[in-house]
Amino acid sequence: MALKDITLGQYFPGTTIIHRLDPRVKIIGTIAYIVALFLAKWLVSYAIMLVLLAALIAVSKIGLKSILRGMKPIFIIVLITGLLNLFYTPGQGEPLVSFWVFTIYREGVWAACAMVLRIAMLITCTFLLTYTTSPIQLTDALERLMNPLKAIKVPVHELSMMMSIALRFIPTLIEETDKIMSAQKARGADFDSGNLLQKAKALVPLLVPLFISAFRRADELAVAMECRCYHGGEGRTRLRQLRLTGVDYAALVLAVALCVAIGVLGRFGW
Amino acid sequence: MEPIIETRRLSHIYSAGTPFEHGALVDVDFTAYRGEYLGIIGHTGSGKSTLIQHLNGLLKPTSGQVLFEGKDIWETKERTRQTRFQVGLVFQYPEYQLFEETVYKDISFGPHNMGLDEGEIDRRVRQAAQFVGLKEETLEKSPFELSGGQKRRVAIAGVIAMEPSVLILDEPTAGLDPVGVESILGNIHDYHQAKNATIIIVSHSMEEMARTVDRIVVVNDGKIPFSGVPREVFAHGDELEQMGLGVPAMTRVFHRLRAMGVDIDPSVYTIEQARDTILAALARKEGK
Amino acid sequence: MKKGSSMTVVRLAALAMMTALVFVSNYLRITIPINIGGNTSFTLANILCCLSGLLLGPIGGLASGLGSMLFDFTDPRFISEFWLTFLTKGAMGLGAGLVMYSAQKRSEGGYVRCLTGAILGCVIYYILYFTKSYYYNALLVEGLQSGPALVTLAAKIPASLFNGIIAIAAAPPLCLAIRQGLKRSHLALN
Amino acid sequence: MSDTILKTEGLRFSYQEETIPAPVVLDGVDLEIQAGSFVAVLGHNGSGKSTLAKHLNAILLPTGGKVYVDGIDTADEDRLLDIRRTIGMVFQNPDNQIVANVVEEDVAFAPENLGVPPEEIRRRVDDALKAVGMYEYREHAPHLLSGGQKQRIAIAGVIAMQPRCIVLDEPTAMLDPIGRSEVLKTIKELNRASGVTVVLITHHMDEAAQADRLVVMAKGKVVADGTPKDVFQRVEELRAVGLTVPETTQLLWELRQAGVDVPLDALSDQECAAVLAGLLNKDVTPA
Ligand SMILES: Nc1ncnc2c1ncn2[C@@H]1O[C@H](COP(=O)(O)OP(=O)(O)OP(=O)(O)O)[C@@H](O)[C@H]1O
Ligand SMILES: Nc1ncnc2c1ncn2[C@@H]1O[C@H](COP(=O)(O)OP(=O)(O)OP(=O)(O)O)[C@@H](O)[C@H]1O
Ligand SMILES: [Mg+2]
Ligand SMILES: [Mg+2]
Repeated sequence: MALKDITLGQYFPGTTIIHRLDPRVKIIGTIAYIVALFLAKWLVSYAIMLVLLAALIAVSKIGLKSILRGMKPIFIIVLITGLLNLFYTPGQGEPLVSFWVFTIYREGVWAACAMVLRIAMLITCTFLLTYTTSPIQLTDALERLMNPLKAIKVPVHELSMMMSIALRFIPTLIEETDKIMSAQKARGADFDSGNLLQKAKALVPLLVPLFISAFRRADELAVAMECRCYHGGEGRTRLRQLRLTGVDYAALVLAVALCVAIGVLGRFGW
Repeated sequence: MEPIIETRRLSHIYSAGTPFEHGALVDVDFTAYRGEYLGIIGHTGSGKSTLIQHLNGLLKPTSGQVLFEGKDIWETKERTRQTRFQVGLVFQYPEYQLFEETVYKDISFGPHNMGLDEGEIDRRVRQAAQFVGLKEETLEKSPFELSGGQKRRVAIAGVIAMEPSVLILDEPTAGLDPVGVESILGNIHDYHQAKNATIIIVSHSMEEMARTVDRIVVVNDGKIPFSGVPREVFAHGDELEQMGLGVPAMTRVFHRLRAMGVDIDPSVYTIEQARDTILAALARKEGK
Repeated sequence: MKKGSSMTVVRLAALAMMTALVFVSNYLRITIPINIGGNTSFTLANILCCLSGLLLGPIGGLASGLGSMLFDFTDPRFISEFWLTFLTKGAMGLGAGLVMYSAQKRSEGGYVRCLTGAILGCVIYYILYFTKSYYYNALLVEGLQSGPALVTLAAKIPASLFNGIIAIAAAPPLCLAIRQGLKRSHLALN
Repeated sequence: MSDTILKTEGLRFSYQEETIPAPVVLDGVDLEIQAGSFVAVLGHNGSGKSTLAKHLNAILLPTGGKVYVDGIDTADEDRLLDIRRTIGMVFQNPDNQIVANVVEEDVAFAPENLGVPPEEIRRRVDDALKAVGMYEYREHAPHLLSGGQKQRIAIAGVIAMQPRCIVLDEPTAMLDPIGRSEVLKTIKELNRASGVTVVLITHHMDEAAQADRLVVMAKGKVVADGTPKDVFQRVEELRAVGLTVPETTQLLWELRQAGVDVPLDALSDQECAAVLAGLLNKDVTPA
């Protein structure tokens, strides 16, 4: 296990307009796009969605190559989905092909294409989000989007604090895991062979020190936070304010318009 | 002298093939001789930890060879495993890796993995505990309720119990008070003497190095620029300074002394040497 | 934090660290050669989700949920369902944590209690997981008819069962060992 | 003259333990620290140094006796924030004090908690980062920095709170020599230039030697207190409580044991060399 090689997310720093968009807007935009995908009924809608996505990819300067690379792990799922839709979608007209227990209808072919395209677009649009937004920005945005929930007593501040501390310590704990594994290997521990029981047993020398060290860190961190006057979310100010610019508003309007448009097209069966 | 561990043109590249590629070791030829007490110094990130993790097969060389008793440790899987038992490695802050319910069980983890029988394990655990100065009654305690210094001893005992012929320690004295430092160094010395083991010790303290080791290997930017007995190594004062290392306090004082116009040999690095040199100089003056 | 606040800073930090551990555990994969279909691998993620509840109580569900959700953020395959992951994995930690509701049980609950918690967490999780897989993944996203959707579900049973059993077997003893270590190291989680 | 910023009176403390009676960790500590001074605290492992440090800003409350911060009793819960903002704390492990994912946001953590307006936070963060020489790194991720750099970020995080006193608990224990000297330089600069009171807990005699005043603890008690020159002359006493003296003093002491008449109060390399030069040249060139 080359734990140290893990990079947090696929984020690639950049300065394109997509990178600079407010992360809140990007999240809302992505959600809007996904909703629109599910509303899309027929060719016209799909064409609009595809063109829009292509334009966004072009603007964000993500190479097609990296998109395809991101698709690799889902290839099998997409394939199976396509086939299942192809064979199992019932149709009204004459079957196009019919052999053994399989029958393929026009509807099946259409459904298979639509579904494959839809999943591919779904993944691509979320890919666009992770590629242009760091996990830190994502959690930051999520915190602010959840802010209204404070009214119904959701501990938004605590949740976001937890997420940001977690992100801060993930690399540290990965390194720690690596170190503990090496240290136990130096004492002849074997994480790579053996049967189920032996593997489960090998977890003790790894997880016990890992947990104790993690909770020791928690303890020390809590003291350090209190020393720096942390007393909950009340009366806190922030160094960095997120501010919506004209571009952000435009993007928001665009996202909403997209949903509405695709919804309307759907009603007409387009 | 007969070499016990050697590396031949050893290179190690982290995250090869990614934008974060980093060559941590470059064509390193390192030798440790049987029975010697060796020190490794180098500034942070120079590649010391990377080097020592190759010596017992925890890291695989990107290129080059690691030989233990003349044979490549990566020859077969079994050989790698055996090398891990023969070359004991104590990591930095080893007390954070304890996990068992009792000190006894923790020390016996290594011997158990070696597949020894209970009687032999028991003998080794007790002997290892003795080497590091742990009392019998401590063996039944939980390792977690011991003091920091005691935990460190338990962790070192856990490696010593495998009775390795080479014992490597990465900064074994970090964070201990002076008495703790002396006693851990004493424990290591005892093991060295009793088993005629090869000791390799990594440290940031030049004074400690000067006092304890027979030979020093300097690591800088993934290479070994020079090595030798402390006297030879500390003669490279300026170069060491440039590597961010420096020389022992006594050497600094004696260089100052010389700069003040006193005619004295500045190749002094421990307090005993300093004292004897001064006393000898005084005696000479008196004799005149 | 203010007196009377239910969440102390230590608890917040412990939950955050647990969140990070759950995240990291998603990468820790152990492969086992077994008979049901060649090599099978299990992640430590489920074990850690259970442990989160068992060690920290019901609120541990926050850590298991958030940790798994953050992991989804790093992978475009999963990001669109992050909120579902938060709920399902969160419920797992919550379920496991319910049997450790009081602080006293958290520090003294024995093996049987831990086992009950782990089973409860896993049962709740897999019920939610299959519901989610059926309605969200199969019907909504993949647009399948209910027949084939059930087939995709059936295909997931062996691996799920396997992972569930491992979590149930591994979490309780680990919980006891970790808890004892923490207590001896003067680390209190409350 | 300068006023007192920290004061302990008969401070006693023991951790709540299941084993009764709980061992006494602090056993009647009386200390008074002047504002603007630089005090080093030495002591063997487990002597109670960290426990004492945690009393100085009400992380722990005394089981017996009193602790006053700038005249405020630390047991006074209503003034907790006042106490915390007066005394900044830096701990041993730099990793476990950094809260945020970006250097400047971490430095901003304390002012944010105090409700300082954003523009003012910006100014404080920039000033603090410049003071520790880490301004160029303000947008870096902390986990990629070296130990010494992380520790300086932790110090910046405390400076941004604008405390009058900083207590550092073995801030250099986990660092290499370069990291150590960077951190020590930062601390001294803070004390000299900004007049911040510094309490430095350390195991390194050479660091302690640079302070104005040295407090030695053993088994929960203060066993020596004075200027480094005075305290380090008490070689045998220090040895008895598990400590040593800087190598320079050690050498002079050894010479003295051998019957050579030298003073023990030469701490720096330069002073020591001067003493030795005097010794060796005296006989050659009688003045
Ligand atoms: N897993 C890794 N991936 C990438 N780079 C690494 C990895 N481990 C170490 N490095 C880099 O390799 C170099 C050598 O590291 P190494 O840990 O061997 O140094 P060191 O001499 O032991 O330092 P220290 O005194 O801090 O322990 C450093 O620049 C380090 O950043
Ligand atoms: N949370 C705790 N619960 C119980 N006992 C504790 C706790 N923390 C410390 N102790 C005990 O209190 C004593 C004093 O500890 P303290 O950490 O103050 O010593 P120290 O002088 O800082 O030592 P070091 O040089 O190792 O940092 C030790 O015996 C220690 O075991
Ligand atoms: Mg190292
Ligand atoms: Mg301490």
